[in-house]
Amino acid sequence: MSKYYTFKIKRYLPDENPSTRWDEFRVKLNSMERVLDGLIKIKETMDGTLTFRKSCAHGVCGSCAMKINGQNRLACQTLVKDLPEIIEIEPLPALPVIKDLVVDMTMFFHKNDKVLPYLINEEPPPERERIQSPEDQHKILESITCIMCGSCTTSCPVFWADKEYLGPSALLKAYRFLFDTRDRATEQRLEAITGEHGVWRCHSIFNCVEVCPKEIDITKHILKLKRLAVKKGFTGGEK
Amino acid sequence: MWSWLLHRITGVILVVGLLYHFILMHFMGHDNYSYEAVMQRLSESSWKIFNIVFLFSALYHGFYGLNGVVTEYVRGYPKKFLKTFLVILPIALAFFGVKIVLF
Amino acid sequence: MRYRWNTGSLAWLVHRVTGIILSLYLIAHIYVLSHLKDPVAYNKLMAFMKNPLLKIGELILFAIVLKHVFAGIRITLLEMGVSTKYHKSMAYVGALLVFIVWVVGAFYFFREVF
Amino acid sequence: MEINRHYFDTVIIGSGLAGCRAAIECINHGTVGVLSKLYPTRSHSTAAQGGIGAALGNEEEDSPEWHTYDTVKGSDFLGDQDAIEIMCYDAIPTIIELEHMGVPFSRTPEGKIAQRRFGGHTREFGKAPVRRACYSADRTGHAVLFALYEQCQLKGVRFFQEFQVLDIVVENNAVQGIIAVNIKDGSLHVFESKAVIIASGGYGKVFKVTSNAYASTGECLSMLFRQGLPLEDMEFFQFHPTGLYGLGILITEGARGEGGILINGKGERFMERYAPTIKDLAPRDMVSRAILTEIREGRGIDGKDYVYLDLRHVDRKILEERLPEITTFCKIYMGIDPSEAPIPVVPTAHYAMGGIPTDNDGRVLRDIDGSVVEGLYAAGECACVSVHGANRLGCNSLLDTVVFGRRAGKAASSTLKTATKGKVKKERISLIADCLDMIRKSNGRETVASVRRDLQSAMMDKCSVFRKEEELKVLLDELQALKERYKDISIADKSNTFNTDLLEAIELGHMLTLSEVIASCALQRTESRGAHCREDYTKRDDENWLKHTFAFQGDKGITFKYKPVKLTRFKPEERKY
Repeated sequence: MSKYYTFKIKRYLPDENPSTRWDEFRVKLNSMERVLDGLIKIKETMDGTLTFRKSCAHGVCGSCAMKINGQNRLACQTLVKDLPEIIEIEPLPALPVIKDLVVDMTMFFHKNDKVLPYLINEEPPPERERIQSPEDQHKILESITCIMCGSCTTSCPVFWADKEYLGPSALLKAYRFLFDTRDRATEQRLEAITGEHGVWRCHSIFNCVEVCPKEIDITKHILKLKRLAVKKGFTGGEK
Repeated sequence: MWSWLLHRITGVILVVGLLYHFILMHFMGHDNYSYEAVMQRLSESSWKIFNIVFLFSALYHGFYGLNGVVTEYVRGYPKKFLKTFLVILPIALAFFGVKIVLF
Repeated sequence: MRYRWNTGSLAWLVHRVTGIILSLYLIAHIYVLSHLKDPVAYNKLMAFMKNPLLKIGELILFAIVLKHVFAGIRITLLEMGVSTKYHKSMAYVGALLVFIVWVVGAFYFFREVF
Repeated sequence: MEINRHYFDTVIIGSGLAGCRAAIECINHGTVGVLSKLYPTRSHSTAAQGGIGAALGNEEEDSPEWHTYDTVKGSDFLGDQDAIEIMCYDAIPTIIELEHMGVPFSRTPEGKIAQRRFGGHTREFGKAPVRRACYSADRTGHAVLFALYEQCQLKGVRFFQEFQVLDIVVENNAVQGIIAVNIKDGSLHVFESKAVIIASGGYGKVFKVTSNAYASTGECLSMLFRQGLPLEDMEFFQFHPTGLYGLGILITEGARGEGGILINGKGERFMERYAPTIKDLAPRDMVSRAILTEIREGRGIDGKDYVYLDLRHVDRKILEERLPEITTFCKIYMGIDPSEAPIPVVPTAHYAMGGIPTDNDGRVLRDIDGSVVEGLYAAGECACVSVHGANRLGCNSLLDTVVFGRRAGKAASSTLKTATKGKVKKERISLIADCLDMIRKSNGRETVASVRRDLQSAMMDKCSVFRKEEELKVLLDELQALKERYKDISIADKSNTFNTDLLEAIELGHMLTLSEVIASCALQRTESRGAHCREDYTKRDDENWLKHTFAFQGDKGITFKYKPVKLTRFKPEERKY
């Protein structure tokens, strides 16, 4: 059940050549194999200079996000049998490319830092765990599955234009703490996300939802953030 | 937050206002937009209120939108310039508009 | 940059473009109207507006308004808490409604013209 | 050549659970730099699914004493009982602390941390399975890792992401610092410090079928070994019974904890024969052997080399709520829905019980007499305390990382006032630089990929679940040949920017060293204990082998010393479930 696929890969090797080019490779893959397997085969047997990130290879670490046939996806979670015979691969959009399919994620991770991405609760902790009902835990259930692969933020047309926009991933992170009943930094965090390049820049485009490898409905969470900000605005929680 | 919320509120006002505006000006026959009819309406205070609200909503909604576009797509010096421009222009237009409606 | 279009991103693009067009039209609209304080000029404009090309222009404008309105309603409903599960169907239904209202509107519009 | 020098009071290698937990401890006492060859949140801790063990007693009565007993028994009595006791009693405050740091655990109806059953965890010393594994759906590692990483950010730990360690400098019985390469631009960086904590994780990539990440290559262990430091109990490598067939992707033991059962080609629930009391929730070594025995005796599914993990009778709601991740894995990779079809599974290389020997506070030992390397600590999978002995129980690995990460961090911090700053000599740096250059310039005929593939296959064939003397001897010869081939490798990528080709070549060298240690250790232990199953010595031999193996790099190959097992409360007995 194996079949030949043509991988068209956008290459950028700064040590050799400052411009990008497209390379084509023909690889035989079986129906269970993934795009990542194809890339590894190419690197191992055809061109050792091909560079991409990889680690867990089953969609939990978020290393191998890239643009596959025009849409951001995890290479380790995309089976070749679901793709046409010609597979076009590019690095994630809108981030500086370091080499081939490797992008500089600094900017992406930096956005997270802005939303205070940690549980803040300075009350003296109880002797045992803090009590949280299953219903309350369910509120953040979807948001905690984020693996920070960067697919969402780099698929967002607003981010393409406005690099200061917090973006879906950081907003989702803000949600994860704003809706955690144990967190106490609601005001600070709302202030962090309601600036000019914050939550209001989300236009419900849903590109992030289309690409999320963990199938998180990110837009839904951002909409909830907007409603929370409005609610807090009326009750005087926000300046 | 308030600016964003106002954009949504004005949006809703515009939907209602536009419906009325269209029906009146385009679908109800010639009489409604003859000079006399228009002037007649402009002299009634309920119409004045409607028009003022309509005008301000439209300006706010439109320019909030444009401002958003500039925020996202323009960088550096032109951004500052355009942003200022997008504040002055609607004020000027509001002035023109108010002049027609009230005087 | 090439990126696959999705329902959501197309809806957003159309909404944004129509919004910009409408804002520009609004500027022109207010500016023109502000110069029409006497009957002569007003009637002259009204006569000029009878030009069939401009009538078509008005129809296009009408379509743009409708598209922007329905896309705006979709966004507002989502923001008010209508489930995002329906965002695609809402976009399709919105587009359909735009078309229906536009056809009906155009009918009345022409009836009034002729 | 330009060298970038950094100084931190404590340098931590690895940003998984153990590394981050240690960092949180150390940051209160001085500066901390954490190096990771990935982005920190990509560490393989994130792939841990099922749970983290602690006798909280939230769902039913439980005690740390029972936990201790289970762990000792699970380890086939090779675990050091004093360390196990520390871990099981520390577990409770440690988990509570994690909860306070923000780990989003699943909850009981009363709002307490929810707990589920896991293999080998029982009540009242083996009577029946107990709910002991605290979990966050089937993403426990992910949930804990993010919370710890986030706390590190809050407290101002410096992270050096995509920095690969090339050398850990130990001189005069003290750690001096480490040499690392910034993968992004190929520049060399020297980190000098008072203390170094190694938390680099496992090395499952020496096997062909593994649940481990590409990054789990174990070079830090090999770096120490090459400098004459020992590695402990390397013959014990755990194979997880339920890896997705053909891929090795982990299907958590939590699946069986929630009621999943294993069935063979005849449709029998075969674990009833191997462990009548706790059946499918027997420890992993037994279940793995049972599966492979079924397959060998022709009772695989349709006579093929896999069995089924059956979750069809488990409530769909439980699957959705508690096992969503593995449900999607099955859908994505196998195209099956576990609530409608059984999952084809086969054992997959999973966890290294052995590693860098440490005492109960994470201090790295340099001999069997308990002498330590000044300033050097290890925690997590790379370390061997040893709490897992010959076989680790499920959900004890996350516990190990946080308990001993914390202890190592505390121990390292407590010495900062008196410790001297390390000094990495220039010669040592140029040695590393030369080594990189040599690989870059080499124009040998072998490729990294082919040597690695042959290594992984050889290890899988001859040194996995079942082991035999003849096969191990053949394996050792093959490893020698592979080492020769390794000398003749060349790489295609000669650049400085993000040169993964070069780094994989270095990793392969270390994998070869480690494989040799594993195979030699497996050959010399002539008994079957826990995960180490010798077909030619099928019995456990407490008279001769109730002791830890310390492997050293000698002039003429690997030499061994032995350290007695610490027995406190529980006497070795026959291991039956």
